Amino acid sequence: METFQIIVLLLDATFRVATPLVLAALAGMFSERAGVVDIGLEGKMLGAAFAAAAVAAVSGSAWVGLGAGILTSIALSMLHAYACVTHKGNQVVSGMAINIVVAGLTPTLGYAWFSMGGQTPSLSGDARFKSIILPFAESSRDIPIFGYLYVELISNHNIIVYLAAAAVPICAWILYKTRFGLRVRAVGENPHAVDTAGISVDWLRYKALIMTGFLCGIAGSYLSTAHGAGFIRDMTAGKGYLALAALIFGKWRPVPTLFACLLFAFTDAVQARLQGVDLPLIGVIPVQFIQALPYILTVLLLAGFVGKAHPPKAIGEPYIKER
Amino acid sequence: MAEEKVKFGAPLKIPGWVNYALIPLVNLIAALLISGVVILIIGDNPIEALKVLIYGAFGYPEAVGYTLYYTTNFIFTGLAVAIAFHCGLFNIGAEGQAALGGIGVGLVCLYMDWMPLWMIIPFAMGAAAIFGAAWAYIPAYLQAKRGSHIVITTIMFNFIAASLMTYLLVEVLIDPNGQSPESRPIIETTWLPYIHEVVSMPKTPLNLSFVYALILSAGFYFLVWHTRWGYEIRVVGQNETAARYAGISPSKNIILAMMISGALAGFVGVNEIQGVHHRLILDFTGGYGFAGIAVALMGRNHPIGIFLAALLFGALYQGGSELAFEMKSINKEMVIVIQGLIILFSGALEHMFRPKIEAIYRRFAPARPVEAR
Amino acid sequence: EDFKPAIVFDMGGKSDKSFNEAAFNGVEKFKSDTGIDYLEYEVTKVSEREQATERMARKGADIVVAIGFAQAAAVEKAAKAYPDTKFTIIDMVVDLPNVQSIVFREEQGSFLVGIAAAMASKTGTVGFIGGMDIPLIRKFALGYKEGVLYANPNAEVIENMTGTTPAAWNDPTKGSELAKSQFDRNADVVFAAAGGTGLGVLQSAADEKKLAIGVDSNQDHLHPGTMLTSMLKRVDVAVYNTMMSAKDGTWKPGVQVLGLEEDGVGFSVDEWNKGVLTEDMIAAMNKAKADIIAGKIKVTNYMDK
Amino acid sequence: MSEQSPALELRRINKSFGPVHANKDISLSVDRGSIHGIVGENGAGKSTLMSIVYGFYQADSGDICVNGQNCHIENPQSSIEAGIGMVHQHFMLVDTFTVLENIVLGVEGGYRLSAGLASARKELIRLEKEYALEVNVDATVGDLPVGLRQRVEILKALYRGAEILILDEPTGVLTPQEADHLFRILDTLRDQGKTVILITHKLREIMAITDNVSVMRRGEMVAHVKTSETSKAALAELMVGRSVLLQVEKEPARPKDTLVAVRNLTYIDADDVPRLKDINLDLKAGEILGIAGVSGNGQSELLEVLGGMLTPTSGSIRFEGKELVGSKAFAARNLRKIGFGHVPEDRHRSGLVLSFSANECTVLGYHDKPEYNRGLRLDRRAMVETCQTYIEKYDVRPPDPYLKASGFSGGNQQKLVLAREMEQNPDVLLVGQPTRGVDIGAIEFIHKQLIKMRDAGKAILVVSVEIEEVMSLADRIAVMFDGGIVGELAASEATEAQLGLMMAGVRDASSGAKAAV
Ligand SMILES: Nc1ncnc2c1ncn2[C@@H]1O[C@H](COP(=O)(O)OP(=O)(O)OP(=O)(O)O)[C@@H](O)[C@H]1O
Ligand SMILES: Nc1ncnc2c1ncn2[C@@H]1O[C@H](COP(=O)(O)OP(=O)(O)OP(=O)(O)O)[C@@H](O)[C@H]1O
Ligand SMILES: [Mg+2]
Ligand SMILES: [Mg+2]
Repeated sequence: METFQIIVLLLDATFRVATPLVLAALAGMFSERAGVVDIGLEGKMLGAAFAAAAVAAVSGSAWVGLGAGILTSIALSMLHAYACVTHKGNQVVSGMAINIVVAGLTPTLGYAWFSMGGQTPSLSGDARFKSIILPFAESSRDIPIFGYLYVELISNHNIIVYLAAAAVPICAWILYKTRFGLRVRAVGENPHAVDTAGISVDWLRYKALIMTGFLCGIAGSYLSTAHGAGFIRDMTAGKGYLALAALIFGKWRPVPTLFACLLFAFTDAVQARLQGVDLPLIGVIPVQFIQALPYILTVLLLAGFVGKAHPPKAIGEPYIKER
Repeated sequence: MAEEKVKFGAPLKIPGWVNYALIPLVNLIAALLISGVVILIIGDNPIEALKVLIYGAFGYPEAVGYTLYYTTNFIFTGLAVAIAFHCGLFNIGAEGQAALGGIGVGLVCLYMDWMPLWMIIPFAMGAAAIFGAAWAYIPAYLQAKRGSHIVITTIMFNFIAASLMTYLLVEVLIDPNGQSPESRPIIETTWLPYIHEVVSMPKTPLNLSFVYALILSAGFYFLVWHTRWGYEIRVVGQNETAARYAGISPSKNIILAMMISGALAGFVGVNEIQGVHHRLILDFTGGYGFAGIAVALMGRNHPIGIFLAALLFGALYQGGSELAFEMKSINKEMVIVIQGLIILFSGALEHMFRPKIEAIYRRFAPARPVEAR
Repeated sequence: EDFKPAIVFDMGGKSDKSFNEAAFNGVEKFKSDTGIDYLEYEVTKVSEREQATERMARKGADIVVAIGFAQAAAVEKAAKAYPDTKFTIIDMVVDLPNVQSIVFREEQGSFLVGIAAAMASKTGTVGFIGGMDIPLIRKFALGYKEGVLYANPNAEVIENMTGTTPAAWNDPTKGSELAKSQFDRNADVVFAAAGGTGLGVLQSAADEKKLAIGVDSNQDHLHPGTMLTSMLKRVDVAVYNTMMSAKDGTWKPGVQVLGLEEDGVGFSVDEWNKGVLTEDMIAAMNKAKADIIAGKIKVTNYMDK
Repeated sequence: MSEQSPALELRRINKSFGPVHANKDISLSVDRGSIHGIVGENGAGKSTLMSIVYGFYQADSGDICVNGQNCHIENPQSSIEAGIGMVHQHFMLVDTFTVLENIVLGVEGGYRLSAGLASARKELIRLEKEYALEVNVDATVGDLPVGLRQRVEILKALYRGAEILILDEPTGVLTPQEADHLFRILDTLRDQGKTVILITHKLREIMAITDNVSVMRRGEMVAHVKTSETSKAALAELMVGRSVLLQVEKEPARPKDTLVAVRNLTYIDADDVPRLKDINLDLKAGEILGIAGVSGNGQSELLEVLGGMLTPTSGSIRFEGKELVGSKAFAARNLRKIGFGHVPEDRHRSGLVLSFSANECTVLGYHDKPEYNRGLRLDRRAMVETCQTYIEKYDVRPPDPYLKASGFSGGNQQKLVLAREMEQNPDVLLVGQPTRGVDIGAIEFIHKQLIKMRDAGKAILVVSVEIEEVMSLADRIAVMFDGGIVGELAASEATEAQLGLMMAGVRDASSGAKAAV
C-alpha cells in the first residue's frame, strides 16, 4: 500500500479514537478551568455509555439514547458538584467515588433490566449512530489526492465525530468569548475575585459542571451507540484518565488539548500496525513494548518539549469564604 | 484595662472524639443507608446484607485474617500516597510501583533462594523497596527537574509497568513447565511466615508483612513529624518558596518523597508475592494502588487514620466477597457499589453532616471563656 | 440426595459472551437436567481465587469446578488442603490425585476456522485479534495461522493483541479499532479470541461488511450475515460432563485432553451463518478434521514448542 | 431620603466568629462627600466590619443604612447595587486576566464578551480621565506593579457605579509617591461627591487626608473624632490604650569594618530580564543600610540573592573578605550557618508556612541545627521551648506555640519571623519590609529591636518602600531604580523630596549625594 494511503487510513482511525477523548477532555476543561478537579470523567462516560445504550435499546432511537446519556452524565456531575462545591469535599475522592459507584451500578442495573450479564442488547438500525456520507463524496472520489482524502478521511464518520470536531471551536469560543467563559476562567484562578464581583462562586461552578456533564455524556454515548453497538461493563477502559492527561498535556486550553488527544489516538493507531512488523535492524519488537509506546512517547514529550504546565491557580481548593 | 472574655484569633476547638469518631461514624451510616436502599430496589434484605457484610469481615477468625491481609496492602499504598501528599505531590502511580516491587521480590525469591529465610527477608524487602523507588524516581525526576506533570507521568508509568510485567511473564520469567503467564513457584524456604503459623488461628493469607505494615506506619509517623527530613518534605509540600527561603531544596525533597512513596508501594509485592501467591503473577496489584489514594485522603495522611481507612477497605473487600457469595441477588458489582458509596460519604461528603453535628455539640458544650491578655 | 457441586468463574464473569459464559451454560444445563442447585462465585481480584476455591470446599461442595488457567495455583492449594473434595480445572493441568484437569486442543479448532477464513477471503489477507499476549492466546493464533496457510499457502495473516492489562479483555472499542485497522490493511476475515473485546471486533466486521469468526461460545447469532462461524470450545459440555460424572460416581482424576476427536472443539454451522459458510468450506473443514483425527495433519500446539 | 442623611450609617452591628466577638455593638455614621478614616490595631475588627458592609459576611445583628434607607445587604451583589464598592486589603484580581477583563467581570453586559468589552473600554477611558487613574487596560494584571493593581481595583468599583468606596489598608503596599497619588485620587473622588472610607494603620495618612476618624479597639468602637480636632499621638493612644513613641530614638551609628562587600552584582532572571544591574554595596558592622525605592525595582531580587535564594549571574559578594559567589557557602542554608539572618519581604510567601504551628515555624531554616535534633529525632520539646521564649520576648499574641501560623494576625506573624531571625544572633541581618501591614504598637517594637541589633555591632540591611521608615531607621540610604543603585546618601542629609526624586530615577537629585561606590 502506498504511504499516502496508509497515513490517511491511520488518520481516519485517529479521528474515531480521538472523538471520545476530545469530548471528555473538553468536558474536563470546563470543570478544571472552574477550579474543580475532575477525575470522575471516566465514571461519567461509563454512566452515559450505559444509559445511552440502555435507552437506545428500549426506545430504538440513538438520539433518545444520547439524551439519556447526557442526562445521566449531568446527574453524576451534579453529584460531584454537590460533594465538592456545596459541601467542600475533596474533589479527587469524590471523582474516584463516582467512578467506583458507576462501575458497580451500571452492570447491576444492566443485569436487573436486561438479564444479559450487565450488558445491554446489541444495537442496530436507528438505535445506533451510523456513518454519514457527506455530500459529493462519491462524485469527488476521482479528484486526485483531495478526492481520496475527502472520501476516506473527511466523509463517512458518524455524527458524533463531527460533533466533536465542532465542539473544539465552540468550546474555545465559549471559554474565551463569552461572559460565562470569562467567569469560569476567573473562578478557577481566583474565586475570591469572582465572589467580590457579586457573582456566586458556587452557582458558577455548578454551571461549569453542567457543561462538563453535557460533554462527557456525548463522549460516553459515542462509545456505546456510535463507535460500539451496546454497553459492556467497564467499556471506557481508562479513556477518562487518558482524556485528563490530554487536558493537562494541552495545558487546559482547547486547541492544544485537541492536539494532545489526536496524538494519543494517533500513537494508538500506529501501535496497532506496528505489532508483529519486522523492522529493519531491530527485528520484531515484543508486542508489549509497542503497546507501551504511546505512554512512553507521552512521557518523553512531556519531559522534552512541553515543560511546566500551569494549572488554574485555584484548582482543587474548595472555595471557603475567608481571606 | 478591661479584661477580654475571649481569646482572640482562636476558634472553638471541636474535641477529637467528635472529629475523628462521631462524624466518620455518621458518614458511614449514611453510606450504608443508601446502599440499603439500592439493595431494597434490587429486591433483597438490607439488614441481612449488613449482617453478612460485618460477619464476613469480622465474624470469624478466618474472616479477620483475610480482612487484615487486605488491610496490609491498603496500608502500604495509603502510606505511599500520603508521603507524596505531604510533599505536595499526587502519586497516582502506586499501582505501577507496587508491580515493580513485586518484580523485585520475585527476582530475589526466584534466583537467590539458596539463602536462608532470615537473609531472604531483608533482601526481598530491600528489592521491593528499591524496585518500587526506582519506578517512582523517573516521574519524580521529571517533575523536579523538567516540570513534567507528575499526575500524567505516574499514570503513564502504570501502563508501562503493566506492559513490562506482561513482557517479563510471557517472554522471560514464564514457568517453562507451565502455560500461563506466571513464573515458576518460589521454593517454600523463601516464603514469608504466615501469621497462623505463629499465632493459633485458622489458615489465612495473613502473613508477616502485616507486621511490616505496622512498623512502617510507626516509621512513617516518626519520619514525617519527628525528623528533619520529614520537616523538609512538609515545608516543600506546603510552601515551595518558603522551602527555598529556608535553604530546603524542593527538587531533592520531591525526589526523596517520591522514592519513599514508591518503596512503600513496592511492599504490596512482598505481601502478595512472597507472602501469598508464592510466584510472580500478572495483576497482583489489583487496584490497591488506586484505592490507596482514597485511603490516604480518608486517613488524613496520618498513619492512624490510614490504618483505620485501610481496615475499612479491607473489611469491605473481605465482607463484600462474603456478601457476593452468600446472597444470590447481590453480585460482585453490587459490592463495588457499596464500596463506592462508602468512599463517597466518608470521603467526599465528609463535611455534609459536620456543621450540624458541630452546632449540636456547641449547644451542649458551650465554649469556656478564656482569659486573654 | 445432597450432592453439592460448585463452580468458580474467573475474572471475565459468567456472562462474558464467551469462555466463562460457556461454563455457565454448562452448569445451568446441569441444573435444569438434574434439578440440583450449585454454589457459584465470580472472582473479581487475583487474591480472591484461592479464597473462593477453598471456601467452596469448606462449604462442603462435592466437586469444585474452576474455570480458567489462572486458577491453577488456587486449585492446587485447595486440593492439597481438602484431599477429600473433587476438583476440576479447565484449561490447565494440576497434577494431584483429587484433581481432574480438562484442557482443550484450541489449536485444532482454530486450524479448522483458519481454513474457512482462507477460503472465504477474497483478498488473501485474514486477521487475528487476541486479548492479551499470553500463551493461551498464542495457541489460538498459531493453530489459526496454520489452518489459513494450509488452505492457502500464499495467504497473509495479520495478528494484533489488544493490551497488557485486564482491561484488554473488556475493551470492545479497541477491538473494533483493531479490526478496522486490519480491514484497512486488506483483511476481509477476522478471528477474535479476546473475550468482551471480541464483541467490538464482530461488530466492526458487521459494520464494514467483512467476515468475522467468533470464539468459545457460538457467537453467530450476534451478527447474522457477517459471522463466518465460531470456533467452539465446548467448555459447557466439559463442565456438564464433569459434574454429571461426579454425581454418578464415575468422576476420575487425571488429565482429559479434548480435541476434535472428543468433540471438545469444533466450529458452528447453524441458521445464522447459513450461506456465509459455504458447503465447500464445510466440506474442507470436515476433511481436515478427519485428517487431524487420523494424524495425517499435525497442528502445532504452541505449548509444546 | 433627605439631603442631611449620612451616606452610610451602621447601627449596633454585632459579629462573632465562634467565640470571638469580632464586632461588638458597632455604630458608625459616615457623611456624604467625606473621607472617613478607621484606625485600630491588628485584629481590632476593621476588616470584619467592612466585610459586613460589603456583604461578604453577614452581621449577627444590627442595621445598615445607605442614604438613610435601611438596606438588607446579603451578598456583594446587593452591596454593589446599593452603590458600595470595596478595595480589599488583599487584591481581588485575576492575575491572568487583562485589566479590562478584570474590570468587567460580573458586569459584562450581555452574554457575548466582545460588545461588553468594547463599551467598557470607552467608559473606562472616561473614568481614567476624570479621576486621573491612568492604566493600560490591555495589560495583564499579573504583570502590573501593586500600585497599578490598586488603581484597577478602584476603577473596578467606580465602573460599578460605587458612591461609597471602602479602601482596606490601601497604602500598605505603596510608595510615598504612589500613596500621594492615591490621595489625590481620593480627593478628586470626594470633590465629585463620593464618599470614601479609609482603613489604615498610618496616622500620617489619616491626618493628611481624612475629614473624620473612628478608632476601633478589640472589636469595639472607642472613639469618633474630627481629624482637625485630634493629633497623631492622641489617636495612637486611643488605638493601643497607652501612649506610643512614633519616632524611633537612636544614637548615631558607630560603623566598624565592612562585613559584606557587594561588587558589580548582576542578576538576569529565567525570562532573560536583567533584574539587578551592577550593584555595589557595603554592609558595615554596627550600621543600618536602608534601601529605598519604588517596589519592583530590584529590591526583592537583591534580598533574595543576598539570602542565597537566587544565584547571581555575575559579580562578587565577599563576606569578611571571603568570596561567596560560586563557593559552597552560597546557598540559603549555608549562609545561615556563617551568620546571615534574613527576614523576607513577604511573610506569607516565604517567611512562614501558614499551615504549620508557631513552634514549627520557629525552626524554619534552622531545623537542622544540633539544638533541635537528637540523633535522628527532631526535638519537639526544644522547638516549643524556643518558641515560648520568642513569644514572651517579642510579645506575640496569642501566646500559644501550638497555634497555626495562619491564626496569628499579620503583625504577630511578623514578630514570629523577626524573633526567629534575630535570635540566631546573626552578624548580618537582611530585612525586607519590616513593618508592612503592622500596627503602630508593633512598629515601635520592631524598630527598637532593629536598633538594638545595630548597637550590638551587627550589619543590617533594611529594604522598605516606606520612605519614612527608611529615613528613621537607616544610617545610610541607597536608592534603587530599575535594578541599579541610583545613589547613596547619609540618612542625616537625606530629605524626603530628594529621595523621592532619586526613586524616580533622577541620578543627581541631590547636591550632597555621594556617587555610587
Ligand atoms: N474568618 C474568620 N474566622 C474567625 N475569626 C475571624 C475571622 N475573621 C476575623 N476573625 C476574628 O475577628 C477579629 C477581627 O479581625 P479583623 O480582620 O476584622 O481585624 P482588623 O482590624 O482588620 O485587623 P488588621 O489590622 O490586622 O487587618 C480577629 O481578631 C479574629 O479573631
Ligand atoms: N480563619 C481564621 N480563623 C481564625 N482567626 C482568623 C482567621 N483569619 C484571620 N484570623 C484572625 O484575624 C486577625 C487579623 O487577621 P488578618 O489576616 O487581617 O491580619 P493582618 O494584620 O491583616 O495581616 P496581613 O496584613 O499580613 O494580611 C488575626 O488576629 C487572626 O488571628
Ligand atoms: Mg484587616
Ligand atoms: Mg492587616
